[in-house]
Amino acid sequence: MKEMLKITLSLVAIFVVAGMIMVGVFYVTSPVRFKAEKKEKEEALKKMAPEADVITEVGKWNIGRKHYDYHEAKSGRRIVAYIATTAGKGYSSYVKMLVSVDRDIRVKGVQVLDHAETPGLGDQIIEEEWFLEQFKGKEFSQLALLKKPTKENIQAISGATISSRAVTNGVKDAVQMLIERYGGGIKVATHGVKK
Amino acid sequence: MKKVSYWAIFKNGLFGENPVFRLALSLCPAVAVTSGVKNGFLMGVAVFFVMTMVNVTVSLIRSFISPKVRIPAYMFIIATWVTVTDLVMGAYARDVYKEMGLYIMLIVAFAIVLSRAEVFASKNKLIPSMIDGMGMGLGFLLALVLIGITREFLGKGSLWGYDILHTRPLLIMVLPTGGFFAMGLLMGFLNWIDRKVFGGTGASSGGH
Amino acid sequence: MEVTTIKAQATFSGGVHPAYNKELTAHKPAVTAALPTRIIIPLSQHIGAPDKPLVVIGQEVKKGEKVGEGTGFVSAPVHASTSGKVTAIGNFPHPLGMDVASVVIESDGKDEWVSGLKETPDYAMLSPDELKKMVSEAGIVGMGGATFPTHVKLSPPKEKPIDAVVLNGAECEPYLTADHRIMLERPTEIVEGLKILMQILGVKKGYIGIEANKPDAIEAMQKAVAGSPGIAVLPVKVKYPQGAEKMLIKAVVNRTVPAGGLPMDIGVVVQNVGTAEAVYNAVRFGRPLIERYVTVTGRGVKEPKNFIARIGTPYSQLVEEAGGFTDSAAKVISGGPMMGISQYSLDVPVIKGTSGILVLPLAEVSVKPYGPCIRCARCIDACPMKLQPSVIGLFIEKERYEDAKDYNLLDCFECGSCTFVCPANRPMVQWVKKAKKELAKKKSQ
Amino acid sequence: MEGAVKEQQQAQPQLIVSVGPHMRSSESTATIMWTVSGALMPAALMGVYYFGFRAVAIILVSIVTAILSEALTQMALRKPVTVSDGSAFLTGLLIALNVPSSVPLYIPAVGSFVAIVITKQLFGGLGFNIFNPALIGRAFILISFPKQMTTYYKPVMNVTGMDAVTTATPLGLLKEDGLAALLEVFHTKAELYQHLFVGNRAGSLGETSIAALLLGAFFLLFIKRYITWHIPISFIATVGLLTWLFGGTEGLLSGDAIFHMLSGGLILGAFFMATDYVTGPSVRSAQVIFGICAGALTALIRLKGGYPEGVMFAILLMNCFAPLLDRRVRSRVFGKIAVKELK
Amino acid sequence: MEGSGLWEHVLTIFIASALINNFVFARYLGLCIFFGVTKRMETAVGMSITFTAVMVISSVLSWVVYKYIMVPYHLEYLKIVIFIGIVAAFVQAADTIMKKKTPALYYKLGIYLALIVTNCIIIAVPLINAGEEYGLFESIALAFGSGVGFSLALIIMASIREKLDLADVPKSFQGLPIAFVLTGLIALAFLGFSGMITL
Ligand SMILES: Cc1cc2nc3c(=O)[nH]c(=O)nc-3n(C[C@H](O)[C@H](O)[C@H](O)COP(=O)(O)O)c2cc1C
Ligand SMILES: Cc1cc2nc3c(=O)[nH]c(=O)nc-3n(C[C@H](O)[C@H](O)[C@H](O)COP(=O)(O)O)c2cc1C
Ligand SMILES: Cc1cc2nc3c(=O)[nH]c(=O)nc-3n(C[C@H](O)[C@H](O)[C@H](O)COP(=O)(O)O)c2cc1C
Ligand SMILES: Cc1cc2nc3c(=O)[nH]c(=O)nc-3n(C[C@H](O)[C@H](O)[C@H](O)CO)c2cc1C
Ligand code: SF4
Ligand code: SF4
Ligand code: SF4
Ligand code: SF4
Ligand code: FES
Repeated sequence: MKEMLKITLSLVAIFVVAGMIMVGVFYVTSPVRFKAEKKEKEEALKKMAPEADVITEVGKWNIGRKHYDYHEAKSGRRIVAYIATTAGKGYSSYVKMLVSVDRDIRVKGVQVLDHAETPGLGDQIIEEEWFLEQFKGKEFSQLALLKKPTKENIQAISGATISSRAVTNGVKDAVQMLIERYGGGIKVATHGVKK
Repeated sequence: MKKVSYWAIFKNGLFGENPVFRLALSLCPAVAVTSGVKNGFLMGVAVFFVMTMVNVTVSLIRSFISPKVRIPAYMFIIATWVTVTDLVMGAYARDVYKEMGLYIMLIVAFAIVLSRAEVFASKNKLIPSMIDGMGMGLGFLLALVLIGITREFLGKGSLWGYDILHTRPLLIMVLPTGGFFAMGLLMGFLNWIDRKVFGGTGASSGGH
Repeated sequence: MEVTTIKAQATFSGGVHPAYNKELTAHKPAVTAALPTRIIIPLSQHIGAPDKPLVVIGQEVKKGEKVGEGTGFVSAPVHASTSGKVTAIGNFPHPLGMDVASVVIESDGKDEWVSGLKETPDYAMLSPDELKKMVSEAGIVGMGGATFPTHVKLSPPKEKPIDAVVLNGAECEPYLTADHRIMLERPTEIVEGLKILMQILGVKKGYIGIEANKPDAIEAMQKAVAGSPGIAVLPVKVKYPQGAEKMLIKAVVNRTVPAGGLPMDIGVVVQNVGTAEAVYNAVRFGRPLIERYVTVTGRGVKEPKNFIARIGTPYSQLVEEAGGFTDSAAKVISGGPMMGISQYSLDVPVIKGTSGILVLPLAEVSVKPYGPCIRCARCIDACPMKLQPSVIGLFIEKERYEDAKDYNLLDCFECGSCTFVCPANRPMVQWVKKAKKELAKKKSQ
Repeated sequence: MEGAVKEQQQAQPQLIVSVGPHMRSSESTATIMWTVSGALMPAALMGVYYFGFRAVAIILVSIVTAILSEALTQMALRKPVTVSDGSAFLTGLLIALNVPSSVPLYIPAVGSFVAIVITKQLFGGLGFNIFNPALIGRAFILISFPKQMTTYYKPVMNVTGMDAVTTATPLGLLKEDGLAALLEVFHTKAELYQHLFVGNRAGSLGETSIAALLLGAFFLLFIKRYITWHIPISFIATVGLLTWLFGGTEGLLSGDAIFHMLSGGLILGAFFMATDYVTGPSVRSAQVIFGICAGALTALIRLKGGYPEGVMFAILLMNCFAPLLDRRVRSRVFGKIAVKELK
Repeated sequence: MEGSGLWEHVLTIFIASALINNFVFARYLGLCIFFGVTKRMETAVGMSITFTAVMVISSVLSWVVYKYIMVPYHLEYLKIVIFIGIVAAFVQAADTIMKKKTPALYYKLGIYLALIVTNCIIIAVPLINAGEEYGLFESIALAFGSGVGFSLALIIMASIREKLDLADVPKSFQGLPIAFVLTGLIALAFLGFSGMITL
């Protein structure tokens, strides 16, 4: 009996001390982590519209069952960009991205947030800088992936066509959504564009 | 117990009973996080920390805990230190954590940690236990760095993220396949050195 | 009779097609070998316990006199094959390899038969037991090579009723033509022998299976069986080991001997054609088994020939009578090239199971080393027992006999087809023999 | 008389004693390997015809590297050097036939090295490797040098021709851009099949000319009988069946089985690589299972996978399962069933 | 529509975790056990059964605890301690119950139970479920798929290693090194499944 009591007590003591350590560490680290996460997100957004001084989330949108959001970037009172999170189906993962467009809904920039494409193959969408660079200034109708050199449209990375398509499709979906919300008079010409 | 020098205890973890190459325990991270040196190193640091702290804690409370419940108690202690590591890395080492957070958490299940607590720390005083934990942790770290160097250099032509070759000689080395190759070839190579140079048995005891 | 040509393709699955080389001797009538001066009669010429000698050194013996007698049921007596004086009893070389207790008789040149041999022209009136006794007394053993005492085969247990006797005239071993010649030269005796066998076993059906490459023998046997009810001659496909009894039964009566079982399990007894002839001689004339057909052949002898040779005749004499060695002679094999046993010297005597003496020239002796198994599956296709010799070989190579047994090692009857076809030259048969020994050793421990 | 016998004994030559059988068939490992290599020669020659001098260089480099790797590893391991058995030659040749004509020469060399050293010698050498060395070599270089390994040239049909134009393989076209794009290049189905059959299309060196491959396969199947129908036919038939069932865009049964059977490395793989004795099961019934599964995997990868061609991975995956098949499917021992029935 | 989407997702998760993201060949989990028990086929089969069962049940338990206790009370940061506790408690309970109720089964599989707690894949399943915020059926699909995939890996590996026993592997590579290279080759073959499913 005494033995049992001793065992229980010792275990409880360990639980209490260990629990205290964990709780203590959690209280120290969780604000740090929270802030870091927030800052990461803000920085990512900021990169999409460096001239803006406030970026605010204004809504949500869906691709399939997944939810994404979009933001307005303002410099002073003036909207300088719309930024949307989006994703495209790639080789082995969904490629998650941020897409920013200017007031004419031309692409300002694309940033890949997260993906699990094959290192060396699919991850060239990040490593090959020209690939994301070529989206700049494109309007919706130009967002078509081609497997040959092109200035007009988007050129696929050879050996990573599928990942390239993931990016293109993700961007296209986001731009289309933004056109629907902000585009006013811009026509969404879907015919003749390969998806 | 015969007096063994601290250095001998320390060295044992590094070479004689290297957790990865010799005891063949905790192999998953040895492959999973070693596509780059940096990740391997940080994983090694995490394990080093956990092992040292676990050994210290277990050694401190060893007289106080009943042998009947020692395994659950050790598990709990390990889980505690892993949680601490996880929280700390989650807050201060964000980019690495994103890539290998899962494996940091999995330290809790590494047989090497529990087995050192059980085999060594539960029977030894504070200082030797700490040294054993450090030796083992460092042995683990060294192994991971070694594998990381091999894979990152061959796979990406870089080390610690710094591009050296400006080409990627053997992409496959950063994929799972390449990780297994690197492990197998390194292990075989080390066995060969052990047999030829040190006249050892050159055998890895395999598995759990 | 109901012999159909379709049956000519009857066979089993598996097997191999080595070059037969029978043309060396097939057309040559058997000649009676000269009377040797010295005859060696091994006391062990059959499967089972060795005989104990019935004579002492210095004793005079007559042709056909019993000189050794069996000690158990599975045994057979041995007889003097000429008249003369016993000059030695001791260990002498034997074609199966080791030295074996033997009786040596110095011939007196008279070649006198022992008195009291009983002729029985009306043998058809005798009872099975009386006939069996005569077969047993005559020392008849399987002459197809296995040398299993024939009277034992003729005494199946009650619960295994026999309904067919198959005579084995396949002679699938390359080079050998002894059975071929005996079928050409003594067809009636063979058929009479078969009838005696059928009478002993009380069966109505008899078959004679002959490989289709011996049309003359098939014809001769067909003539001999004409008018004998219940007996048929069946041509079977030319393929080694068509003559192995399980394969012959499959081809002739289309029954499958269970693995690990015997022909009698499915109601069949198989005997070699030579055995049948010996049975006839024993019953009709009371003569014991003292001579047999022997083919001396191969490109290592000058004049390949068929002989009728006395048991106990030294190989050296037969080789001499066949013109002697050619310059390139390199290997002497007792039996055929597939299952025969190579000999250290020519001092060994012809025994009851000696169907041939094959002398190969150097060019035909394979001395290639063996390599790793490339898993080509040729051996699996070739194995008449449908074993996996490749796997069995790999296990035995690593001395894992139990695993080899698990792959049915014990069903292997060592025909050598697997080794014959193996491109990597792997000595499966040798390994199988070794493994069987090791397993037996382990079992007896 | 006694003396005469003695004399005669002395005249006897030294007899060779060995265990039987004393006759052996004339086949050897070397004849088989060299003959299979020979059977690949028509395909190799067509490769040279279509892709020019580069093809010769690639073939030479692959073979020489394979043979050197084998010899050097065997020396290092202090084993007898057995390159004359032709298996390393064959592996090297197969690697060459499995790469596009545009690859830099070090790539097939790496492939040969990996094939021989890591896949074969490390596992104990000829007869013991688990995986098809040539295919592991190819998979390894495909993953390591994806760009070079997926850049195909149009045939030039001129041995010294160098000014090649890159293009997609027919399977790649179908996968990436659909049937319409394929027909844009080849005009009609009949013309497409014809090009596939003679080999005038983009692809690896040795896989394009179905006619040349079938010639070699016919030789091995019916003349030499070195391979049997079990694996290749079940393999190809399964691919045909499944692509016909599921390969179309207009529902079931609308797929183009002929196209799938003639394109990619299917014919090369099914007749020359899936049939590798060492890395497949050896019992015939297991070989049929092997072929069907490999066919199903090929169809699955081609139709659903991220990669247009499936033969290589299908065979490698089935190599994984071959030991399991060997373990489960054994030959039916003569008379074994009868025993059960008796009991 | 939503419903069928869910089942499709469940099936996708199952196939992905069994083949494409196979724990051993693509995610590098469970390697110690993988190398440890594949020397013989019997142990590999025993381990496969035990593992799959424990994985499915403990992931359900963990899911319940996570969803109804940890999330409401914001205790997610304790997931390591809690999950390992659940697994350990469940294994202990299974051990005791099996010993009592089905001694025959316990005799066969009991030894493997003891190995399970210090194995990273058992704990990885609930951690992944929590990280991906999977629902109950998705969690089960992941656990079962992973179990099936792991079993497949164990059985293939055991059959190959049995065959490898007969081979003349260079001395320094015997045992674990060659097993690693072999796993690498199998992983290379399994890349054939890659790209089939996007999660
Ligand atoms: C193991 C493996 C991994 C691959 N990973 C990717 C990938 O991450 N992204 C990608 O776009 N293609 C990947 N591919 C290649 C695709 O399957 C496909 O061949 C390629 O995208 C086609 O591009 P191309 O038409 O430009 O050659 C991979 C192929 C293999 C065999
Ligand atoms: C591979 C092999 C081939 C055989 N070939 C023959 C043959 O051609 N003729 C023959 O009479 N016995 C042959 N035998 C022996 C038979 O299996 C069987 O023992 C014999 O026919 C029985 O008759 P016996 O007792 O009269 O010799 C062969 C045995 C084996 C193992
Ligand atoms: C192109 C070519 C090259 C050959 N080179 C060799 C060789 O280097 N070594 C070799 O043993 N056989 C070689 N052969 C095969 C031989 O002609 C022969 O078939 C083989 O060596 C069989 O020998 P064995 O059965 O006596 O072992 C080659 C065949 C061809 C078609
Ligand atoms: C019919 C046949 C097919 C073969 N196919 C291949 C092959 O696809 N790849 C290869 O490396 N070797 C092949 N070989 C050669 C040999 O079997 C191979 O190198 C062994 O796997 C090495 O142990 C083949 C051999 C034969 C007889
Ligand atoms: S080897 Fe053949 S002849 Fe000899 S005993 Fe066995 S089955 Fe009979
Ligand atoms: S093995 Fe010999 S004795 Fe038997 S049938 Fe064939 S040739 Fe005749
Ligand atoms: S014939 Fe020889 S090489 Fe072929 S599988 Fe049989 S043992 Fe192996
Ligand atoms: S020797 Fe044995 S294993 Fe070989 S073929 Fe004959 S019966 Fe089959
Ligand atoms: S570390 Fe994953 S099983 Fe050991």
